[in-house]
Amino acid sequence: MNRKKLLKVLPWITTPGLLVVLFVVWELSVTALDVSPLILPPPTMIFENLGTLLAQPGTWDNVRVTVIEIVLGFVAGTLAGVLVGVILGKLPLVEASVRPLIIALEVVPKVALIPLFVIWFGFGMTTKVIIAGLLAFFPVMLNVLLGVRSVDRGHRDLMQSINASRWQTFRHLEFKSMMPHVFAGMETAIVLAVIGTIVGEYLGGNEGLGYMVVKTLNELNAPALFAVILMLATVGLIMYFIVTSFKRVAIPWHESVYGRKEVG
Amino acid sequence: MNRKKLLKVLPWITTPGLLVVLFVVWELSVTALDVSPLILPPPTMIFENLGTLLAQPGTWDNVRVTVIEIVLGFVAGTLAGVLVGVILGKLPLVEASVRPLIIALEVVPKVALIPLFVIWFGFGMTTKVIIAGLLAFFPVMLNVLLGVRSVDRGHRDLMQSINASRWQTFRHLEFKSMMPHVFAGMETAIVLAVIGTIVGEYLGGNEGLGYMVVKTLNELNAPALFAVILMLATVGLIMYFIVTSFKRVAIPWHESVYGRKEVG
Amino acid sequence: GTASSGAAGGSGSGIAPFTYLSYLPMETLSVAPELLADAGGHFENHGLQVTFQSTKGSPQAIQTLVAGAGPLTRVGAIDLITAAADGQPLVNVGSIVRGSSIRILNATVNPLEKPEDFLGKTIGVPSEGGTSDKSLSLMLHKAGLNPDDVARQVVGLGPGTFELVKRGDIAGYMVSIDQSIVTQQQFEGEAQAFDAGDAVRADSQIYTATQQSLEEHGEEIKAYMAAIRDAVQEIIDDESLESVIETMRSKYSFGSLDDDEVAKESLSQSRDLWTAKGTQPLLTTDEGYWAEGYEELVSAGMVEAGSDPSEWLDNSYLPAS
Amino acid sequence: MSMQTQPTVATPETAVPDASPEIRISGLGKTYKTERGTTHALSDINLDIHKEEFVSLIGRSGCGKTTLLRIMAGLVPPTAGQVEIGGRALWDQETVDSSVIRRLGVVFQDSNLFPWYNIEDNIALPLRLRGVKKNERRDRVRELAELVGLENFLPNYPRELSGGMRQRVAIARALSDNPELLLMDEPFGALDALTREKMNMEIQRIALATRATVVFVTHDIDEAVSLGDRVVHLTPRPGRIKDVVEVPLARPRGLEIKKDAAFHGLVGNLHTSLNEEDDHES
Amino acid sequence: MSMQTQPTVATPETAVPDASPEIRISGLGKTYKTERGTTHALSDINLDIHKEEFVSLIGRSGCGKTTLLRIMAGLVPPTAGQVEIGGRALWDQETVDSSVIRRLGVVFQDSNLFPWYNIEDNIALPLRLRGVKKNERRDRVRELAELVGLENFLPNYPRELSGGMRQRVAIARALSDNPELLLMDEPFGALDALTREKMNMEIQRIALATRATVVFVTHDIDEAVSLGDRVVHLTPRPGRIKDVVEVPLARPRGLEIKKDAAFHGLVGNLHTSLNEEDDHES
Ligand SMILES: Nc1ncnc2c1ncn2[C@@H]1O[C@H](COP(=O)(O)OP(=O)(O)OP(=O)(O)O)[C@@H](O)[C@H]1O
Ligand SMILES: Nc1ncnc2c1ncn2[C@@H]1O[C@H](COP(=O)(O)OP(=O)(O)OP(=O)(O)O)[C@@H](O)[C@H]1O
Ligand SMILES: Cc1ncc(C[n+]2csc(CCO)c2C)c(N)n1
Ligand SMILES: [Mg+2]
Ligand SMILES: [Mg+2]
Repeated sequence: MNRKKLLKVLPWITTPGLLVVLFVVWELSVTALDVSPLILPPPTMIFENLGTLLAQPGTWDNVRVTVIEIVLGFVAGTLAGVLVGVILGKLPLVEASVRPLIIALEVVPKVALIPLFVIWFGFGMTTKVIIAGLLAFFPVMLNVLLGVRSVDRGHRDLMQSINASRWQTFRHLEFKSMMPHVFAGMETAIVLAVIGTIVGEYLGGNEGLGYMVVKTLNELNAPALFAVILMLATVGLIMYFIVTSFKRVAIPWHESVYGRKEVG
Repeated sequence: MNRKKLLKVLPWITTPGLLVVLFVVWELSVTALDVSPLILPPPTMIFENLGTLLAQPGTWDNVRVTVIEIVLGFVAGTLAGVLVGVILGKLPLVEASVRPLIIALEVVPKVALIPLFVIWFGFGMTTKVIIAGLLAFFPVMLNVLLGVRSVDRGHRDLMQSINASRWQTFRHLEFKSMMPHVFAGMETAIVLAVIGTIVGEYLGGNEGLGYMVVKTLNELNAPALFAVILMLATVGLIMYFIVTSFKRVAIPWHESVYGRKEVG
Repeated sequence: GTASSGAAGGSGSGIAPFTYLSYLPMETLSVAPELLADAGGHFENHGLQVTFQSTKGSPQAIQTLVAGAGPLTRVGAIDLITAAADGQPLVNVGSIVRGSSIRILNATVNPLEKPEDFLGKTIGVPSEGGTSDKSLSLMLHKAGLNPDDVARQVVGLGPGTFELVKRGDIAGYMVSIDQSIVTQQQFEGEAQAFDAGDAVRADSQIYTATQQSLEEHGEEIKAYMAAIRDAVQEIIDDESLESVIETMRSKYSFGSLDDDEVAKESLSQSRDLWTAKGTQPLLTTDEGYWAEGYEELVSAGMVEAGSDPSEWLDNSYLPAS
Repeated sequence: MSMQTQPTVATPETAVPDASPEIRISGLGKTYKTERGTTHALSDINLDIHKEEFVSLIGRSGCGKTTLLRIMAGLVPPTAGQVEIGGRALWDQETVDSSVIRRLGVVFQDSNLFPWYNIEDNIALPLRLRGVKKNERRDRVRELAELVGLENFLPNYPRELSGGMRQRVAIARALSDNPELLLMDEPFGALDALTREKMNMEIQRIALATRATVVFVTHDIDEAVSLGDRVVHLTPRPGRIKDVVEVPLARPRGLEIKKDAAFHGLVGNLHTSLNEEDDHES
Repeated sequence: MSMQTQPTVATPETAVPDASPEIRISGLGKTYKTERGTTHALSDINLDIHKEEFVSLIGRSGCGKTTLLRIMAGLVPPTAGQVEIGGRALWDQETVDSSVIRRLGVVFQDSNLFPWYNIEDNIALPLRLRGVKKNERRDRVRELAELVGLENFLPNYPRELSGGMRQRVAIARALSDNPELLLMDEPFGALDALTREKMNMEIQRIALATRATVVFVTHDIDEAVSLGDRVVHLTPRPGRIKDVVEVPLARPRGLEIKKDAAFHGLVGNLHTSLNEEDDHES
């Protein structure tokens, strides 16, 4: 087997393998050290609970709610990030003026503001979508800003030399060359949208996987808690892969995409 | 005044200016619309509270605790990120095997695990340092991994042609050319370390600015809550600027640094 | 665990370190006995040097207790019985609050005054399935109503939460005594508090240890309970409350303590709860009440039948009175 | 250095103004202002270029060749003087007459192809921006691709082409809208010597076929002489025209001119002339 | 095409083996295996190079010039044959004899300077890795910088230098450890014609001054002939030696050889010979 092919196939073999090893070691050490399942339940117990949870239709409703919130928040945050990023990217003076404020906003723990959001936007999905969107916004915006700035000088000259209008320059050049940056931002954004949604559900409302975390915690049901965390990880992973697959479709011409393809 | 100089000086004028405008508009609209100070207190009230808080030595103890946790978590996460990133970067087969697990770990809302961390590592700084470190770890690690991979081929050839040992190649080439990537990761990492510390303090223990958020929330003291949030934003901003300034000292030769200098 | 074994401790001063796990932050008068025992030197008198550690809610308090992060905590009887019936090795070593220490804030224009008023409405709870949530269910059940007829909504508690009631998004929400007083002050004439009273036996607050912590730190736990008793007694003895408030302020500062009116009102309400309006000896758990509390939970379907609740009760760590 | 005679040397400013030049550059100057001071990139440039003429522009690095071409292409405004194309002024202060721009095709040193478009779409871009219909575009692109010998690569992406092929795409794109005037800035600088020679043949063929007027910047003396009807020699700081050398050989010219004595004479003279300049590297 | 006589043509394999060649390449072959199949980059290369000889290596893009040089530099293992340097075998399977490597200096097409070190540290790098003391290093670096005319730029960073200056730094670095053998892969490919000519003069001067044996890869025929004692012409797929042309002109050679008939004859012949090869593009 060729090394490059190996690199492509390997994850599909080793990931399950490593997971199995991890779970076996975990199970054995928890049993051997007699750790209370309240603190770290053995994987068998977690999977049992996962099975029970997945058999309940209510669980799937919660998954649905969480997924919808993540997706809406992610899409809203991304769109806003692109829009603001483009505008600030085009207006360096404005950008220089607001940059410290933007960093301050990014650094402020939005978690502390969730109670306020609940008051302003209610307990429903809106609040979680807004939190997810807010967290997703920043990486996209910062990347787009960078992207707009790093349009190739020669490409700009070309557009000018063929008398392109502002809109044409945006559509055929700036937008396209910004896309890889948008996707780089989106890869971080989806992770943050997941976190934002969960924290939002954690602190308000009564549906979603974040809510299930609180509920299982309050029931002192550690195995179920871990089962929910496992579900969260799965949802996050799927979201992440959807974004990266979408990238392959949207910007097949970019190095980060065709470079990989050639490996395969 | 020259445009480039303007771009450098502008933030120091407009940021305070914008803040003043923001606060004035905020103050006036809150007063005009008769918004309850419990929902959105006017800035004057917030600053009054900020003054009171800053006059108490206990506040400064909390600031100190938070800053120490952020710094330790950030440093630990960065070091671990560099180490793991270098190792995985050097071993593509291992990296391909563990990548899905890494993404899964990144996507798991670590916030949901904080109660467990508290059980495992206690209520003290350790837990917050670990959370901050864990959040800071990923962006650094992923960037370093990328950095190790993207060492210039020609530079590698050169080192080989002058008979450099593995360690010499690391010291004079790989380490140096990795640095800009490390800093790119660190800029994200410091923001995440701040968030991680605050969330950690929020959910366990009884010191730090995050704890002050809980306290003011529980006291139903909106102006003090906003004052604490303001302090958080300031701490975060200072941390961020320290990291970017450190970059200027550490990698003066890199484009992202000297490019800026030339602007000034 | 942080506490060293042996009551007398290793140091020459004879002061033993002790970690108390609090499910509430220490900035509430709900933990006034602890605050006074600390600020008033009662812990020191009993040879203890106490560190308070706050957790986020009672489940975490129980988790950390079981994990050995500290030998003692305080949770609702509801939490203790539920977890003990589930096999957790928890022991009640003293009742502090007898009756509901939770208030349900509601609007005077759309008041909640008796259990029937709750039907068909939505009530804000701090967390789904938490202590407050369960005590609300028990209260409704005890009144012969179906708890499912009252919807719950998790509400992040903050300064402006009462706006949600004013807007009609929720009919009321659950807070601690001092928070209810502060809010009634802030929303003068608009806000009022519903008190579930002492009808529900399981709606009480219990000092909780594990079998293991009792074995390893029995002496310190005894000392702790003695210090708490002295502190509570001091609060009861100080009719005007001015002196105890002064003492607490010497070391602590937070909204409800710093405000004379709020502090006095919430301490006097608490005082009634600690003594069950003078009907119960301090801290001693009445075995009959304890059994009743268990039966309430069983009948409400929150706990499986078939356990003997007296196994989870041990009054022997209390000071002889 | 060389003793060979110089066939024809026009004075820097064409003494008798041309009756109807396609391009008239008059009194052109350009000063860049930067942090470090002012650079006089061009000063008092006067030049008339006839229809269908092929003018090579030569000079040392930094002498202002690119600046001159960029001013002619409407990319940078001059600080003095004017460029008239087909009798119309190109510049009005900082703004450029876009009806004049439409008559130009520009080829840069880098091909500047868009990696997100395939070869067909890259060639068609100027037509697309002008609103030419899809069908019409397709036919024209095929025609152009045949002209540059890339008809089999239309669906490919730029990264799948070699440097020489990419540069040919850029030429096709520049030709797509039938420019009357082709401006080329070291279009073959990045190519190896052999590919470069081939491209020189092609550009001559294309220039003749499309009857375009060409201004061709290069720093390669051989290339300048083998392609141009005239070679304009710029000297740096400030960029001025030092020489305008006529090349009295018929176009197109094959590799055989490398053995022509007149060719070598011109090359030798230009060589000497260029080397006379001060060394610019510090 | 050209009718000029060819001064001297050695057979591809030197008929009478040299008594004590500095470099002996024998039966060298290299096959790359990739996803898309196998590339025979080099096949049966035999060549002896004398001490202090200057050998130019020429050929079309992809003919294996770089591969041959990389094998000689110890960067890529051959799949057949051997390279002996000063009588010692360079390769033992995939591993390289580092005592031989120590005798080499390599200059790449890119200068490959480290942007994080200033010019002084870049030049000193090979000495530093060998553990030479700081003081000693400083003196040697100054000497080298004077040799390449950059003594005033020691504290500068690479980005502050022009392309030609950077390439001179790379040469100084390659010379720092007194190599007996200098391997250069299109070192002046990125430079403009004039700078390039100057560099050609310098490299001749340096080669004579240091008495180094030089293997110099280029695709520029003029350059190959003006620099080399011999010009080795490789043909592609698989890379083989087609011709070894001796240049019977004394070194160093100035610009005046461009007027020498023998020079033009050699250039013309190589030209023809190179153009005979199949077109390789597309
Ligand atoms: N945008 C600019 N800002 C400031 N100075 C500039 C700018 N562009 C060019 N210059 C300066 O103007 C002079 C002429 O530059 P120009 O690019 O026209 O030279 P060139 O002849 O094309 O050189 P090369 O052969 O290296 O491409 C140089 O001294 C250069 O430094
Ligand atoms: N690492 C590699 N893997 C696979 N094939 C390679 C590799 N390096 C070179 N080749 C192939 O080997 C052949 C010779 O390449 P080489 O780089 O030696 O040519 P060259 O003569 O230096 O060309 P150029 O003048 O373009 O630099 C080419 O066909 C090339 O595609
Ligand atoms: C004395 C006492 N105080 C509070 C609660 C429960 N509770 C009501 S509101 C709230 C959230 C903020 O404190 C919590 C935890 C209780 N059961 N007993
Ligand atoms: Mg130029
Ligand atoms: Mg090569």
